[in-house]
Amino acid sequence: MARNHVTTTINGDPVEFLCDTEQTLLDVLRDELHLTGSKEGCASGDCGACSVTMDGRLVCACLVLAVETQGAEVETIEGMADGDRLHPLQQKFLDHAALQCGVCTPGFLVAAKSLLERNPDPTESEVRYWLAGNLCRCTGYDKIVRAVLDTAAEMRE
Amino acid sequence: MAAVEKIIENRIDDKTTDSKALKWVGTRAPRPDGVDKVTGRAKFGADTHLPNMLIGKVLRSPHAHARILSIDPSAALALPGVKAVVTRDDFPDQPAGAVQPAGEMIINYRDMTRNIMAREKALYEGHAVAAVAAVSDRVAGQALTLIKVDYEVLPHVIDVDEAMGADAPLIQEDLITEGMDPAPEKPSNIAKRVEFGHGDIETGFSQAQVVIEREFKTRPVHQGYIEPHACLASFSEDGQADLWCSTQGHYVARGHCATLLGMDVSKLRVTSSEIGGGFGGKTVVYLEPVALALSRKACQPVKMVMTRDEVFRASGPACGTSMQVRIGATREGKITAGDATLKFQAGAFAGSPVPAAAMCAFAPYDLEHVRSVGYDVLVNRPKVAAYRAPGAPLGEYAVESVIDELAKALELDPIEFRLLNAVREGVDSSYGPKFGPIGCIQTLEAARDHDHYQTPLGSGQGRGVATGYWFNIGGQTSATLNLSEDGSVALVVGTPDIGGSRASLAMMTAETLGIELDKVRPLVGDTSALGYNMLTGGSRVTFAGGIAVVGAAEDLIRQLCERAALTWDLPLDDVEWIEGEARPANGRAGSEAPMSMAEIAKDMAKSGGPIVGRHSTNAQGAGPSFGTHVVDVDVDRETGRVSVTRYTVVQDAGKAIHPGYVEGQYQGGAVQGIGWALNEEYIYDEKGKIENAGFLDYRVPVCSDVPMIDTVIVEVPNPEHPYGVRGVGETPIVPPLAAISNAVENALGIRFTELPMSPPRVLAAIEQAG
Amino acid sequence: MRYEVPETVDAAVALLAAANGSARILAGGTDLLVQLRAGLVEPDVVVDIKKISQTRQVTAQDGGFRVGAAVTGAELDEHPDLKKNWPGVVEAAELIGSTQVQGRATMGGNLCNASPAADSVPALIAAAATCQIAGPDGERTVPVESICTGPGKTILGTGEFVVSLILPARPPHSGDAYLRFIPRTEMDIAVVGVGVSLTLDGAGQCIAARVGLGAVAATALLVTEAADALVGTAVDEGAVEKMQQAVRAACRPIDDKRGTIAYRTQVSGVLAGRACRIALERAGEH
Amino acid sequence: MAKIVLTGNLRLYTGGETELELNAGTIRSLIRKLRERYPDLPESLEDELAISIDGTVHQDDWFARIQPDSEVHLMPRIAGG
Repeated sequence: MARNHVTTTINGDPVEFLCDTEQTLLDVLRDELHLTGSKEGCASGDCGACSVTMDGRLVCACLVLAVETQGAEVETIEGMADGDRLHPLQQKFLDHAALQCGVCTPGFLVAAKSLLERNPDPTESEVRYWLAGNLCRCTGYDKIVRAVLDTAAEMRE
Repeated sequence: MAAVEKIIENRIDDKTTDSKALKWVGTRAPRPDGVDKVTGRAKFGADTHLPNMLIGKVLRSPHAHARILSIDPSAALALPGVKAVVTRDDFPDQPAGAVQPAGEMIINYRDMTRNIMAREKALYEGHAVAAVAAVSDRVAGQALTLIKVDYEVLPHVIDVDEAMGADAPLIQEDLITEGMDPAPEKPSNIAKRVEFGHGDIETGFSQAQVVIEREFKTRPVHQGYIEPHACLASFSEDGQADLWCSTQGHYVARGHCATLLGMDVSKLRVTSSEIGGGFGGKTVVYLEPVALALSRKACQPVKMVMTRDEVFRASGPACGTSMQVRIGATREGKITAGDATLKFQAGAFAGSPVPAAAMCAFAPYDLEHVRSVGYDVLVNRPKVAAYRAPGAPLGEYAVESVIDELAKALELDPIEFRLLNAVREGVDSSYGPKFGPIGCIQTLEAARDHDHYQTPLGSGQGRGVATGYWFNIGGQTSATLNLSEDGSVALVVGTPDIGGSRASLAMMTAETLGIELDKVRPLVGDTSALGYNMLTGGSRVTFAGGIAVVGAAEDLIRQLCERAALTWDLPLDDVEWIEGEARPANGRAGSEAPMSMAEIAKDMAKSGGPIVGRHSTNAQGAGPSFGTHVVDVDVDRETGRVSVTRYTVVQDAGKAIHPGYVEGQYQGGAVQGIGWALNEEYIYDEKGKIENAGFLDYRVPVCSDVPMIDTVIVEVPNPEHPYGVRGVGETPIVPPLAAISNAVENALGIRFTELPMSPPRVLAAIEQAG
Repeated sequence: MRYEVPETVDAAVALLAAANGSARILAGGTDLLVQLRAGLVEPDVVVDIKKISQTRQVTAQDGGFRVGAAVTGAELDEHPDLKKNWPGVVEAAELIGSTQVQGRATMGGNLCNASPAADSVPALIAAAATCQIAGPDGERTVPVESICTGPGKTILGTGEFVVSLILPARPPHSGDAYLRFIPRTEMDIAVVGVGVSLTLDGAGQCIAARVGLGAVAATALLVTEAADALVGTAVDEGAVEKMQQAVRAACRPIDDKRGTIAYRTQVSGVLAGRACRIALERAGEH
Repeated sequence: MAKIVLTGNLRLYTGGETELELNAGTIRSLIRKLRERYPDLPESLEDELAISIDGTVHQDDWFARIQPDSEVHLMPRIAGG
């Protein structure tokens, strides 16, 4: 069976890969490109651990066929820091102890970044609803929400 | 040596007299694994790849209960790309009655080998029946469809009360109930009866003016860690093997796997990956021995990762229960007797946490007459696994619900009623031993005095309170401090870091050594790097690991002082370790310039060679932790939806090494409890199959479901720990079930005795109440 | 499994027709990928319709809107005119899944997946929306309520697909609303969903109404009796109560893991009342 | 002599006895003496026990000291999540 040849951009870099049609973007990121920062928690779009952006839209990589990324711009957690400078959200998550086991953290960060790009001054409720697709079982969400709100406040300054 | 002991003693005094003297302990220091986790660099169970790696997949029983007549893998093996198939025939049977201590649990390996791969019967839907290793996920999946299994479907039972009935299908045909006198002659699904208590409950009830008795029923819930079970096994032709896996205890996993595969323990090296949540669910093995068996057969590395569906069908869960509780009190509010009967679903194999539940049920109360009886009952569900304070949330849900009703009947404030009966140091616990220093009263008082409890409720809202208890544990723990030539140290521990323990252990190390925190690099070593380590669980790591790292730091200090003494040509007694440097002491004070760790390290080759601080211990004296939760709810009377509007956790930490991660434990436990109370449950069809094996319909709380979770850290130091630590991870999940149920009662005037309080149940109760 | 990404409606129809039933249409993929992963569907070819420009645009048409079948929920939210005219429809589409799912999920997919609990469908039914369907025999236009025939089943024939949804022009004093019940605040499938659309006259009398009902039968329902209870009234409490009774009477739900018959029936009336009041308020504003 | 309290199901092996006095300086010695006194105690007894000496809980701790006036409780081993 012929595999699909895909040319795409991931975290600003040109990437080419071959994939089966049924392979998701998450499968290719993790198993072919070894970008394992995006996590598989459910493979059904219910946990958000594989959150990435595609052409600027927040999506679950498990709900995108890899072949659909032809010509697209994909951003993953691996592209969030700028060289050795953490994104303010990454720093605030550390400052606020907003992670425990850390497996949901990449998804939360990618999702929160997408929120702040659209809404630099979200309310607590807006943060909570925007992040409702990202499950965290360790923190009870409190410190995550605080970290996002604090980042937003700092980035507005 | 004497000098070192003195320093440690001083530090303990510092803690109790002036906590400001501590430089790291009690601060919100950055966590050493943090950057890896916010950048996606951290490697979790499924994140490792090896050259020539195969993918393993499990064929699972579609039946809740079935005899396995035959398994024919020939067609699967003939499929190109399939490298190995394993079934029950690939695991040696384990002797009957062989129980062994393995980590924290007593393990029955005869049961465990049957749980990881069904033998005579498949005992629950999702039970592993065979496994394949193939060149790709797709080929492995295709191969599964080619394995022919001939089943004889048997009647099944999933409800605990039905399973205890005389006519229930027997899950294990030869099971005779333990703990009965006389022992029953006929087999049943009741694995064990336990009883705790003291006094005479009927005498106690005869002294009561108010007696309330209720029956409760709860559904099983899953730990719900976001990372599915995952491992990578690599077996060599010479019988040596490596295993990478997401586990709460890689030493414990090593022991289980070696036993199940019949190999020398030391031939297997296990490396724990970063672990994406466990909550008790990753204290046992599922995929690991299967991946090793496949790798042994295929002579290639085999990676196995559960799907979320498999996680729900074949791992965890925590028990469902059926419980009766009766409590009596005088009109003045003194509890005269408490009696509980707790029936817990163990799943397909014996071993529910009902003993712990029976011990914890009345633990917050000082009772003269108390009895709690527990039954461990087999059903056709996955074998239960530990879930945060295993068993305690359930027994205490029932007891704390009745306590709340009593307070209402006696027209007493629920916290004051609890305070009238609460345990304090020196009181006999309901399960036996006297309590040492504990913080039960302190958490109740702090909850009562908290702004939350003092703030009037909004219209239609309800407020609930509950208190919870967990023992906490110690156990075998090792730590090594390797001094580097520049004076920085590598701290190697053997307990997987599930929520920030590298931070807390490094902080205690730096504190004891008197050095900068960033000079300590903490790592979790593999099973060959250190002596034995019990798993991460039971809230033990900051307690027992703390004792180990402080011991290793003391050992390092002793050697550093020795090198300084040799260098200065002074007796060891005339050298002391202060603020991270060796100084001449006693009459020699000031005779030599102090030597820092870096200076001693620079010349360690010349002064005697490498310096390694070590400590191995079987830590004893874990400090129990009490917590009191206050919660406000709003109930939509037309749809039955319960919304949590405010939540406060008050808990005794002993000493919070890193307050941020202590608060995180409190908050996370509370929100898991909210899920347990309101929406989480396994739903089965009439054939005994799970209908909601996914995060869509197994409803863990999402971010928009919950409010901020306030926390109050009470610190009643544990005298058995150098910094006073008790352990905090378990207790936060104990009070929420009752606290929320009590709040709903307060809002609606309806007592719920069933969990979860999902909207259909709540609306039905509202309509019934008219 | 082959992947095809046609750029015209005709090319898509040709691919679908050639596949002779073994093709699946990929719009947002939020249902299709889950079904593929679970092995529920095994198509020979996946036809991605997102490069067909008509499926990706929201355009004004005849005073109403033509919404491409593959426009995502997130994109609908960014269309102020559409939101102003059909707030209930946009809200319903936005309730589908998480923010991540919103980045992909489409109303066309939500409809053609034919789940009885699809959030956007009761709102589209209440809005009297129609579907523009392309196929080997040309185009046809069909009311939304006629598309689904049962769980997972539609009237679409071989080679046919929904290109766009048409929302009619809004008379003055109109308003719509959609509410659903889920156990959590997000991330669940609707246990009950109710869409209500109203038009009032200048005096506040209801002159037109439609009520769509989801998750209480094998397909989403248009409940004309419920609408009839409102037309000719001032949408007062008595009329709303009658409407609620009609909604409950129309329910033919099942007991399942998401809700009971009794619960769904009871709550459908509750939500119908609440949605009606919101629609009324909106009608008063426009 | 230390006061020894047997909780849970241990009474099934002791003819119903739940409290006794024994001279035992350590947990190991205590277990040996209990075995002598109650031969029915199961082989796996030790592995299934937690032992509280004056309120401090010990698990797998043979040489923990028991004072002549200690109060010792034998109870099931405690695990965790």
